[in-house]
Amino acid sequence: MQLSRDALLRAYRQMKIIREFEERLHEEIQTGEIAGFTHLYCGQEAVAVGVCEHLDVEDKIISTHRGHGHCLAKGCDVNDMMKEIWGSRDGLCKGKGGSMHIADVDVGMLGANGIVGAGAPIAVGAALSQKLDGKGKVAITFSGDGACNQGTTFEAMNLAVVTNAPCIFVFENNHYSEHTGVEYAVGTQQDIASRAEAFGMKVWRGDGTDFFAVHDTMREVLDHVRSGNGPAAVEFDTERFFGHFEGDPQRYRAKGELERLREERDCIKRFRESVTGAKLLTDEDLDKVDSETLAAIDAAVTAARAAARPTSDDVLEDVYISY
Amino acid sequence: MQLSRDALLRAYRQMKIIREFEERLHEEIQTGEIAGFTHLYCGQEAVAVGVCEHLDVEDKIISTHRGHGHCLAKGCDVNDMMKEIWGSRDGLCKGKGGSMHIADVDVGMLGANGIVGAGAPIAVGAALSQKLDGKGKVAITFSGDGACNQGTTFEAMNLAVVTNAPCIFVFENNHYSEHTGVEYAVGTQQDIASRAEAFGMKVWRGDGTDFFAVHDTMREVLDHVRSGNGPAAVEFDTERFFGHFEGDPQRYRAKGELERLREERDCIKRFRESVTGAKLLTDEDLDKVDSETLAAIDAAVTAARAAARPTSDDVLEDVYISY
Amino acid sequence: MAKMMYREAVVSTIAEEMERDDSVVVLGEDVVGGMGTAGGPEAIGGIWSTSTGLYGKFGADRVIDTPISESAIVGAAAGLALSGKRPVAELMFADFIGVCLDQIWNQIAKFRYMFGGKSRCPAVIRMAYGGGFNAAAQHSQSPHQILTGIPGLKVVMPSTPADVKGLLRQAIRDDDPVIFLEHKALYAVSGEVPDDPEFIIPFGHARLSRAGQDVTIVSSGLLLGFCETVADKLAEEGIGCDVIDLRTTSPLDEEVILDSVEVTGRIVVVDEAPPRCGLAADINALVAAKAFASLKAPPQAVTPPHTPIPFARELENAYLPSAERIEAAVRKVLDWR
Amino acid sequence: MAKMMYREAVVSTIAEEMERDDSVVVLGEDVVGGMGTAGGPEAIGGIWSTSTGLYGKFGADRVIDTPISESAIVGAAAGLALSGKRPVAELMFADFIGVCLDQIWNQIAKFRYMFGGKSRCPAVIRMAYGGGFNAAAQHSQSPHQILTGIPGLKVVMPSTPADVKGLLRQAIRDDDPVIFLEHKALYAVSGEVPDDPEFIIPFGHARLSRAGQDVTIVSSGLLLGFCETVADKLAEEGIGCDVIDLRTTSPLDEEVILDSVEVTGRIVVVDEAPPRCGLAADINALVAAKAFASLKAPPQAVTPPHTPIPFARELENAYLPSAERIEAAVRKVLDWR
Ligand SMILES: Cc1ncc(C[n+]2csc(CCOP(=O)(O)OP(=O)(O)O)c2C)c(N)n1
Ligand SMILES: Cc1ncc(C[n+]2csc(CCOP(=O)(O)OP(=O)(O)O)c2C)c(N)n1
Ligand SMILES: [Mg+2]
Ligand SMILES: [Mg+2]
Repeated sequence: MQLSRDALLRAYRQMKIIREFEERLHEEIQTGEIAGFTHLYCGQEAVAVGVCEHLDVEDKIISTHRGHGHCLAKGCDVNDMMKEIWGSRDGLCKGKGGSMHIADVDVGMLGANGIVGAGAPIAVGAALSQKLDGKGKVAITFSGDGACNQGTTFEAMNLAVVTNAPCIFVFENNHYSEHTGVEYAVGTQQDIASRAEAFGMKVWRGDGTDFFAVHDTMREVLDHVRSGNGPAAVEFDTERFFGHFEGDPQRYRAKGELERLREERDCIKRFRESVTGAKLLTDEDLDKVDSETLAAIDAAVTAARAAARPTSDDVLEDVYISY
Repeated sequence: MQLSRDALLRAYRQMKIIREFEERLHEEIQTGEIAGFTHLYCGQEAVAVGVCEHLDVEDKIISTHRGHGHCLAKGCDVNDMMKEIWGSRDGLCKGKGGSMHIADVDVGMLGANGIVGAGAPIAVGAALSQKLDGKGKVAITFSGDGACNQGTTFEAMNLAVVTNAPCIFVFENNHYSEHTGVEYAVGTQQDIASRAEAFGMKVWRGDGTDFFAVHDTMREVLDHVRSGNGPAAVEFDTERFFGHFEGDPQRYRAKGELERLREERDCIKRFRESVTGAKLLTDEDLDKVDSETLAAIDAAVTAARAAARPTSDDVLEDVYISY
Repeated sequence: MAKMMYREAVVSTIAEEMERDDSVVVLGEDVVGGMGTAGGPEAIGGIWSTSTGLYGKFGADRVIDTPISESAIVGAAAGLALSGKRPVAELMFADFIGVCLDQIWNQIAKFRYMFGGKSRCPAVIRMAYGGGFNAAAQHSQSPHQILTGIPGLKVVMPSTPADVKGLLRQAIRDDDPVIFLEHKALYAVSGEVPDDPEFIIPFGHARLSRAGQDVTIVSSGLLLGFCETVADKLAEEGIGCDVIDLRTTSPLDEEVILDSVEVTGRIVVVDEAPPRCGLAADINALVAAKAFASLKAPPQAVTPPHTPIPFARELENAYLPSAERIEAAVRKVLDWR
Repeated sequence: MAKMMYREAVVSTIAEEMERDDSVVVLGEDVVGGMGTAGGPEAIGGIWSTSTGLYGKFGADRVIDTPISESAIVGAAAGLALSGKRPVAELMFADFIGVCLDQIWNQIAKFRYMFGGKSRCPAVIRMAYGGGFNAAAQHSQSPHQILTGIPGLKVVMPSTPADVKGLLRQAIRDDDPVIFLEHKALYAVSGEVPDDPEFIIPFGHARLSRAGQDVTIVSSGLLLGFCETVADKLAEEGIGCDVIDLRTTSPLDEEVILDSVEVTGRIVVVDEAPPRCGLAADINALVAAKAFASLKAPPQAVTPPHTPIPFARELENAYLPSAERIEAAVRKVLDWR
């Protein structure tokens, strides 16, 4: 299905915001200003955006430790996220969550999650809630190729099938879990989708570096699930451009791998080539988005740096609603 | 492969011992003398025996809450088991474990287990130990159709494949997990083996009420695994003749189901018909085993009833080797 | 007032709250029972009969029978709760928190805090706990110390049918996650229960089940009854015991405990879990820190030993705190010096 | 004596024990690192560098890299141990006991007891714990209270490289299951370590790291250093502190603690976990029960508040016990009455 000019611009902007958000974080982290563990999503933008462009605020997603892309794609505010990563009390989670725990329930983003595999069962619950509400909404859980080996992920798939929950398991196979290759850790010859299929779901596969492949695939998946056919799974082949976390020396990569990936497997580059080649958008259109994006990220960083810091009293807040 | 007369007699005796052990327990439990939760294996004997007749004392097995059959088939002493179930301090586990926790590491029986699904990862560890020892020995975990939905079972299958562990996952599909049907709880249309296959193992299927089917299948499975080809899974279709636990009113069963199962799906009846039909053994041979078995069980119950009771001092023993 | 069993108080409260509020949803293993069998749904209920009839009344979307996948059950409860529902999830045995602790500890308990107070997770996780059935080491435990130690959870341990009613109603209506521990040896115990559909017992308010001036006994669940027996016996000798039923271990009613100890100067905490890092130590340390000047004798604990739970009748009997052991501890603090 | 980092003490001890005893086997996520990648095995080690070089020396059968499946990791350790091996399993973060507690709590810890003393399960489960890295609520916890509360486990919390050496050697040779908690903020700390290949620190023997007559301070792990700082400062004022490094929380060295309190009459327990049902309460209740007559002031605890661990620097700093808070607590018990 042909996307409108607006939709294309929007998709590009979304991917670009994620990219620049993270490229900037990668720089800022070197300065030591940002605390904690940060896992960058850079390179996988087409998946988050290709999925979330189909969703509205009532659809729900759950993310992982590598959550910035999903959060931004689902509509979390850039400035509030940046402040959160900076640990400000004005951050999206008041500085309590940080990079690994960004959530915004109001936009249907039920949380990044530091525990690998924890999101999948939570998504089934969100999907069961959607089923109860009967509005054709879904819940989507993003999992890595590593997370697909965690027992919770398997249990969630079976429970979703048994309860016919409108849940979608999006597996982002970026070929690595930390420093381990998917060929080693996933016993069944790298194929995650077939394993999901054996749980009784319809599955799809796609090239996660091709926005249009993701977007088209997800249209089918969502049609299937929104129509009450129960859960589905999809595996996207994708690439991460940085280390597992910031600070990872990445000695597990092949020589020149990162350069090759940036050259051949960059979803944003491919998008640009594709839309300009097909004359759907011009380089000028896209350059404009680029500079707007850079300015927005710049403003977000400036705001984050200046934002209010939490105080020791804040530690005790928000444990309970009443106690 | 044709079994010798001795082997046939032994197999029959093993099945019969399990059957009578449990039929007797079923009676004794009514009197209130036996404490705790007891899950009877009656009906599934051909699986435990068809598997364990291939094993020696160095091969290891792990069992479930429904463990009596596996324990007896692997060589646990009948008298010591009966005493254990009676809670005697002379029991196999000094009265500390009871029906759900019978173990005898010396005969390669690493424990019945009250936690559904807990055995599978433990079996992978035992299999890794076998691999290290390099003697072609295996570890086998028995799981029910309910246990196959527990995350641990899935994780164990993947880990076994990844580490090429000589581990065999025997799924006993008796169609029920407690009061729930396998058609409901296993999302993928009752088929457990296909799900195991998707983890990257070779799988087998067999009629678990036919001793010879089990025994022949297991010969293949064991040849495969002992030769270093990594783990395997096998699903046996079988039947339980009693309730989930003693006291279960079994209202989930179809009318006449139990009678039909005892008539058509009794592995011991089928064994007898088959071996007498083929003139491999006579009814006389088998009757002799029957009466010996009954006498042995009778003696075991008498001994258990008379056996020493534990004292309060025993509570503190055997927590640690040293503390 | 109506007379009903502890288990009936559970199921009737859930039914009433489901009636009242569409967002209440039940899930767990065999909570319907008979799914996928010839007998059909509700051929038989869960093993504790604490969900009997719910499926018939509220249907499959609100009474969800699950596979044996506790992490998925609790995780699904988390997702339902984050989505605005009020899930009441059942773990058949409290011992099974071992296979799903992450969803309780690192997810449900922490969402609100990690997300900066911008979410709510009103999930109730019910579970049957405790000994007395010779169910051995993996089916008899009282893991409330693990749960009480987790910030973000509220932990409830009712000892009577009336308390089940008032506390479970509060649990379901509460906006925070609640662990609801039901003692399996109490399920068949009967008692008077208020009819008022708004009868609620707020959390953090202990109940003084016996009043006296000489010694404070603190307990909950099944053992509370043993403490009452001891108190009644000692009353005949003219010894007065305050018997405090905690009702909730988190929040803890520090005030009632400290007020009592200020008068009695003596405390015995009776708990069903092994001693190390347990609730008895928690309360005794509290008393030592905050009622130090009032204490006339060392605070005592009556708990099982630091061992797993054994199977045989004689062994389990020796393992669990008994009225005799409670009485001995009370006499010990009374006789001190 | 050799100077080495805490993390080096971990890996060198494992290597020495693997050399000495063929039955020692290592398993965990990324303990090899680089499996299935272009870089190949050991392209990069585990994230704590606590298994570096082991694969090269001992090969794939004894250094087993696993998928992200903690239940399977601990379960496999259980199976290896029941089969006569001595597995040393690594959980990357102690917070991950949430996804595998059953295998620790209901399996490994209970086998010997449930099986009537007829089995042994010499498994070591190593894990990195503790705060200080702004790793937030799911990667900073100190769950030793959960583990210490489990009968059947031994629980170790070394605070120096030398203690890592002596205690880890004991852990690997021990015939019971051992939880070995390594504080992530100590990994890069250096110290002198005895060369003696038989240097062993037996379990249940606390270390008196400072001696004094006025107050007893009990701690372990990272916070021990804060306690020493406070003790050194107070020493200048003529106030003497016994600083007790527990080394193992199970078994607990009751004797050293009680002996000290008998002299000082005052105790402050400093612990990194939230307060409810925690180790600080455990020890203070012990002291209140068994050294009651010696106590001159209420036993104090310095712990984080009853909240999850927050992310931002300011918040985590306020959350964790600091030298200032420890000093204040010590002065409080000294000034009491
Ligand atoms: C239960 C659990 N185990 C281990 C970890 C440590 N860990 C964090 S991310 C990660 C790798 C995840 O790999 P994958 O699922 O492929 O996601 P990716 O990092 O590639 O996005 C690991 C092992 C964790 N956070 N939680
Ligand atoms: C983790 C866990 N969840 C639930 C239970 C309660 N339970 C005991 S047996 C059982 C059913 C098991 O079914 P299946 O695996 O098919 O074995 P079967 O009883 O048919 O032999 C359940 C739910 C348990 N013991 N452990
Ligand atoms: Mg990955
Ligand atoms: Mg079954």
